[in-house]
Amino acid sequence: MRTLTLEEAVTKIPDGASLMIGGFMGVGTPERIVDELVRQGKRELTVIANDTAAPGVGIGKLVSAGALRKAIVSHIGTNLETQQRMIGGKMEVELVPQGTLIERIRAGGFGLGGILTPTGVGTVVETGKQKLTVNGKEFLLEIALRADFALVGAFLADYLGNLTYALTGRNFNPVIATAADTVIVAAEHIVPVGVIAPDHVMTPAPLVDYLITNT
Amino acid sequence: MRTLTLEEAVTKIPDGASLMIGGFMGVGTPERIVDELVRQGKRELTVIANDTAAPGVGIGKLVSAGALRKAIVSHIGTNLETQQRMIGGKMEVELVPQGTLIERIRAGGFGLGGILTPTGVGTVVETGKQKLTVNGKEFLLEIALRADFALVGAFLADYLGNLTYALTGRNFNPVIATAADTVIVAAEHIVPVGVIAPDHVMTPAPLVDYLITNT
Amino acid sequence: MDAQTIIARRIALELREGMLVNLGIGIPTLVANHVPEGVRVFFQSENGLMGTGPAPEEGMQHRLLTDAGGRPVTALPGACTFDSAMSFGLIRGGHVDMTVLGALQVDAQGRLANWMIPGKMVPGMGGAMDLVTGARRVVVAMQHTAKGKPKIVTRCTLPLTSVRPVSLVVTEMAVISFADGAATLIETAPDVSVEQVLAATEAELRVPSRVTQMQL
Amino acid sequence: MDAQTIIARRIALELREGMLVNLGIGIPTLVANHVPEGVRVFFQSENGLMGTGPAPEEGMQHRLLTDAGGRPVTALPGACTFDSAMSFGLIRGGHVDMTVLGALQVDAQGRLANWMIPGKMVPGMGGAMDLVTGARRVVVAMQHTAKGKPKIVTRCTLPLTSVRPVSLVVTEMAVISFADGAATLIETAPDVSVEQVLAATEAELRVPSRVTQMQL
Repeated sequence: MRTLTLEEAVTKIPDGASLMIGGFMGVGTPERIVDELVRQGKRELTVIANDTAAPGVGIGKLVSAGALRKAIVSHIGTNLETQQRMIGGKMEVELVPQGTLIERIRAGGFGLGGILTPTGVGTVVETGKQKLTVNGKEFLLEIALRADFALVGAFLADYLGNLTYALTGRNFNPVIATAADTVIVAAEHIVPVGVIAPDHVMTPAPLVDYLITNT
Repeated sequence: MRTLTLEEAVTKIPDGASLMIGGFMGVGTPERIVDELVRQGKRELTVIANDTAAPGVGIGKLVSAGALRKAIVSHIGTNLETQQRMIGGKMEVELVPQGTLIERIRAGGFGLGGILTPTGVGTVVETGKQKLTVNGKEFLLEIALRADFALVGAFLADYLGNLTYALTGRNFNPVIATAADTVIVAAEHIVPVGVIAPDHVMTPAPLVDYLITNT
Repeated sequence: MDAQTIIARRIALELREGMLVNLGIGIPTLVANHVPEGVRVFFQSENGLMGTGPAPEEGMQHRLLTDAGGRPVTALPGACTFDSAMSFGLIRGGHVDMTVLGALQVDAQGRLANWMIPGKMVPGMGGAMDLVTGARRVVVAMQHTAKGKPKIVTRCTLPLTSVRPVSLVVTEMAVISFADGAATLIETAPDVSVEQVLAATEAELRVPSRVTQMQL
Repeated sequence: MDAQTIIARRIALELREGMLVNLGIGIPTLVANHVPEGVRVFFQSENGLMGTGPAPEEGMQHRLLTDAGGRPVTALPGACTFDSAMSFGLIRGGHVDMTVLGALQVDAQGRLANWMIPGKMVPGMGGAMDLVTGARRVVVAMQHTAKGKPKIVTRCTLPLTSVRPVSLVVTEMAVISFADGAATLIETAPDVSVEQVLAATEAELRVPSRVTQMQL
């Protein structure tokens, strides 16, 4: 793991990259990283996340900035701008059931090819997917999902990269931290090694590539 | 959730039941429950666990007592008695790679039909299993596993049933707590509600059916 | 009593001691205000919280303690938090005893459509498909009609949320059960007749010899 | 220097700053005693610990802090624990940079057999199949021969652990790389000749023009 300034870390993300971003309606999203992506004028990004939050909040800022080519999310109902851009053909949106999305990301991070879920069977979600029957019950095969970068919003980080999340800020964060080639973390507090008890670590240090300095 | 005495809880387990038991080489195994299963003379049990520990330790005691019809485990190398009983035809042993075993249990607890893993492809483990190709890579379809009972060894429990595990005592415990019809917990300490911080709970209370009293 | 209160109060009567319950956004949220005295339930919020309490007092909000709609909540003693994989493991794995959701349409077999109106409104399914597929009981909370048109229809014209039928539909007019596979009118609201319910419903309803009145 | 020390010291030279490393039971465990000065690696133990430290002093053991063999260990500052699903997610998902395991046989293509001898010994695969399939680099630590018979064979007669070839085999006689798909002799131990290695090896080995001596 290396520590970098916010600007240095975001500079590593090229236009066109795929990004997994933590957060649920903006809660737990690494807001500083989002702001810097907008400031650096990134373009053609693919975002994989729970939702696109709302205009002015979290991933909503990337939508408004026109930084996204595509969003793979479970919900856009709270961001009218995403819906308008989608309908206007300015942005592609792939809707995935929330439980399926998080399992696909976990599969990508955990070396699994995919998972069988009953969610979506018999609905438009099954279009183009393989159906398998296990013990007489039908399941969809949903395949693993990975990204170039994971942008993780943590509560505590130590200088090795061990992370914890607070309350409902956890959501997608620990899962995306397993499923990207490069993991970039913004933490509310950076603490000395040993401050986080071993049993309380939610993301083990070796998963983290870059920790953004708090200055 | 209800609290029960050790004897009452174990009385609920009939001969022939399938049991998932936490622990890794006996570490984290609810030893008291194992002892009571032996004392009550249970027979024809199927155990799903990481290993059969060693004679006199954890699940090893069930092996020695002749309580098991079958063990679905990843490793029996540390228990010569299991190997002898298996070779002698007194006990069936199904060996499953450790990472596959824990994912199959998780799938059972999380409502998934199964998972695709690269582990075992091209080995004897693939015998009789469906192989699927995802993005040009071969995977085995490993199907979900559930049990009648999960016997969980926790460190702290509160009176609602929220659980934590300590250090390497965690292992299979939180995963099996999701995958059985009835979840029975023995905890080293039972603490008042609110003592375990929300972010530190590893098994949410509603998963637990019975908590064994510490008397 | 207004329509929303009738619906929320009636659904609250379905709560049982120790249940794990997920409430959707909108009318379902109101159910939490009517939990019967002496019954303790756990409310789960799919963003990763179990043991959700009432809205915090002014000045006591925390931006990392919210419901699935992003609104500040409190956490009761014994609450716990978890990541989204665990949250949906609880949902899909049948650990959530009951979920209460809104609906755009419910068909004669109890199948629900609640996540999009093609060409018009595409909010996305969020967690709804997992909830309807995985929760032990699915209860729909909705107004009986929309702009005078029945929402309980013979066949959904909108995309389905799940092929799994819901257990119960509660409106301001009636309670309809799908427990045995067919839509059955089991209760009417005070001052609402069976005939009025039938007139406001497109799907064919089975009407038992005795239809009771909602006990609110 | 005895055989085990030669193997462990040579493998330790493969360690790089910041690596996440899983050590199997037996000779692999000894690698931890030879980490080069100034290099910090994380040792992962598949039973759910990262940041494993040396054996505890007498009286400082804790029965819930053990390695995968159930022996007491310590946890270094910055250590963390996790459940078995996470442990094997790290392994299968390619997050473990290097795993060191024992072997019964390795074939000419680098395929490993290390989990059973049919009819004789059936310990089970434990985590070995996941480790060999998922870790970024797989290093085998073993004696070159067993009872005078080569363990590096043309074709494994024992059941395979994985079809994925290992990266490196280190014995008390030689270092053999499978980096480019074929067994290549890259180093010999002090006082061991290329001819001696070839004589003790059944599989055909590629011998480059220059074979260096292990730097221990």
